[in-house]
Amino acid sequence: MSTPPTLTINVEFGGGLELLFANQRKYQLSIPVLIPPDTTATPPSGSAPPPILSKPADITFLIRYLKENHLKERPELFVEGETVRPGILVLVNDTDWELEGEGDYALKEGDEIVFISTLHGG
Amino acid sequence: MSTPPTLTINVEFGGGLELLFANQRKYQLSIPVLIPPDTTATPPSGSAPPPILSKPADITFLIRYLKENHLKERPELFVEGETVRPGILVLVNDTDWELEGEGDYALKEGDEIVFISTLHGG
Amino acid sequence: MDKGDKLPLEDYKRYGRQMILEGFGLSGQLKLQKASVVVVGAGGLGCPALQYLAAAGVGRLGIIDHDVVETSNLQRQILHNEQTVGMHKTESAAQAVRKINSRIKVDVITEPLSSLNATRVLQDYDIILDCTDNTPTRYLLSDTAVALGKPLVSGAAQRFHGQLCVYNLGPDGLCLRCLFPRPPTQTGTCEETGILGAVTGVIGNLQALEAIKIITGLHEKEPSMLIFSALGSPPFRSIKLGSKKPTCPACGKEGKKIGEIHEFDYVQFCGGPAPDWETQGLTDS
Amino acid sequence: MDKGDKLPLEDYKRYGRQMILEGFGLSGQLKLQKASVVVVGAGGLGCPALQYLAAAGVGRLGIIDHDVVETSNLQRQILHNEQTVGMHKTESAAQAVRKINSRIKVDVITEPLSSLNATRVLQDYDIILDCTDNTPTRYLLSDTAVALGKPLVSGAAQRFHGQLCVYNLGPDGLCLRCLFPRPPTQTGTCEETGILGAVTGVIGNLQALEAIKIITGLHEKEPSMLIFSALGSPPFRSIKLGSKKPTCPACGKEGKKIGEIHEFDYVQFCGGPAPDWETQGLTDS
Ligand SMILES: [Zn+2]
Ligand SMILES: [Zn+2]
Repeated sequence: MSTPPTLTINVEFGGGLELLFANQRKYQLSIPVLIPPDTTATPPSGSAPPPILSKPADITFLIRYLKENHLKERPELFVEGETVRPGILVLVNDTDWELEGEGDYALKEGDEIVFISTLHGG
Repeated sequence: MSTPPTLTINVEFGGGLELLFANQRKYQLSIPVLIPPDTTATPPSGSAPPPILSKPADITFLIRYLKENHLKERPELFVEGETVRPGILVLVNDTDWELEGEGDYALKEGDEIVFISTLHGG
Repeated sequence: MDKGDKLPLEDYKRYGRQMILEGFGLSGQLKLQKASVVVVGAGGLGCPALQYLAAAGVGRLGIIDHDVVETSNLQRQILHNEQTVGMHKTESAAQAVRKINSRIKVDVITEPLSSLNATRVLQDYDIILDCTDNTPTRYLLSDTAVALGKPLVSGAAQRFHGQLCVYNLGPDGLCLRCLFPRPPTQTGTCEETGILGAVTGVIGNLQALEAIKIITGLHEKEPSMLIFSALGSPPFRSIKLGSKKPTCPACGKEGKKIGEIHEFDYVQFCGGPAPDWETQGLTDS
Repeated sequence: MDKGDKLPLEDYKRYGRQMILEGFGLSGQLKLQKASVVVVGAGGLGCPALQYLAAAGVGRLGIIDHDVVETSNLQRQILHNEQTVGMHKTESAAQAVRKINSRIKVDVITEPLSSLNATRVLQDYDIILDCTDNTPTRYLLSDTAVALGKPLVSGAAQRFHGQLCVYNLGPDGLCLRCLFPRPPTQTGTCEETGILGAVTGVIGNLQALEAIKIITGLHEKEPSMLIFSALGSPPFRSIKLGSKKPTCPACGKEGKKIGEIHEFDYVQFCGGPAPDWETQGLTDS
């Protein structure tokens, strides 16, 4: 049985968010190119029946994927519903995700996605 | 008569060197892919007999090209012989050119070459 | 306070090294002399910012803070010292600033900033520097800067990290609420986090620099945020930001705004001032 | 001066905000307390560097400079002030540093640094900060740092630009001559260039930060140079540098070195000390 195609992206955490992710700042992830429209974040495994893959993996998927696979503590400091909690900046290749379609941005091979917690101290 | 193939590179000056180049910090240049082994920096023109093109354009060529086409004043502050004068850092895509073969580095499409004058003030 | 378009001979000597910069000149120095900047927070960010604003010759500086100097501040708040422990930070900082430059006007504002006094206190200044240490005041400053139409140079620092962003600069400049329409839900704790002094120094210093660029007309006004991580490699990252959002509850277009500004956005739940539930209507004036 | 592995209770209060940082702790503070840093040049870079080194609790600071404070320094050299104009910069800076932190040892070295005294003067310190304003002294400091096996945190600032690089850090760390085997040919003029105060502030501040990272073991030791341009977008750029070069005339391998170190590399042709042609043999000791 063939493995679904994947793409490699780089994820980085900053501003303290790395503390929620085992204090590891950089992750290189292999994620599926296509995901089911109502996908769970569990990566498709070889033994399960293949899901219907119809939608490109987007940042909303990535957020869920990170939460379910790499987030180690206090999920409420990272996610709120289907998106990041207020005060977290999401960057697509050094550009605010607002300019790229936010959660609907379809991930591309080699993308660098950065999650940065805005700071309040002074 | 066909135009020789060119490549587009980005050149940037910093640390004060831009003052020698009409105070313009960034240049986008079209330079020939291949140059004659003993090329002059004059870009091959359509009317002259085509030179024998045998060597990829490298940074040594670029330095001469910049000197002859864009340098506006005090050339001794930019070049010394066939290379840059001591105290100028040359970067190939944000890496010291030392690690890339210095003057012999063959330019590639989209390369970013930065010339930065090291500062002495404090 | 307008001294016209002349500079005393003494000032040529004092500010000459910056006046000979291209794009600066006499006109740049006169702009600084006529400018007023208010620094909100005389702590880790405010101290270095005040220092370089004063040294550069900004004509009038406001210092807002209601805390007193504590020993634990001294590892980073470099205008305060062992002798000024116990003094109001505003007084301690003003003393240091006057020593750096006796010829500028320094206003000392030792009262907690709230939605009741923000407009009154901030309206006299050309530029606002956010050197505060809490989210509610950051929202209050952003909303007030929008209402007053003034640029807000915002700095933040925590642990090994720092951030810098200029809000509400020019007609297209975004505000804090364009990025984050509502404040992060407070997690209930306000415990102090670690902070390296030199990190606040770098950011506070850059805040002074941004203010000087805005005053002298050297600012390119591209919306961006600078992210600093002292242990990162590379340590600095610049982020492209968009323009002002029509849907922003603070600076957006009337009729297109989404979300609301709540008075409780400005309240710290751990020791801040008691909320005043009478809304101030800072959103549009 | 070794106080063992204990910290007075007072110091927990004073330095607590940095001691709670991950990777810092009590051991980090003790390392700072036992460390010594020499700052060469008490000008635009040296002032902010000294300020944050003192505030962080570095146990011993050396200040080297032979100039006196002038009015034209005040737009950026923020440890000096109107009252200290005419005083030696070392004394003026030491006075300010002691005010920030009375519990650290401050050495005042008011003599011109030359190849005759460099080894003697610098050998007592763990880390050297190059906060000077001229190329000959930069080469002297680099060669001496190599000979003494000490890290050199080098800063430079001019006009709107700044640069930061750590030389000779660890066994593979490159030196200034690895990058530029010989000094730029001097163009004969030493006219003063313009400089924005906040630019020297940012770089000097970052020099203190690098020194603190090295002392506390937080430095990742990747060779790189940070380039700052106050008007640039982005303002910071990090450059990957190579390791130490075997052919380097200063730090290279015996038998592989190319080029020579000349005594006149250390001489300023516009007002520096008279050359002493007796070579010091700083290259290898
Ligand atoms: Zn807005
Ligand atoms: Zn070397």
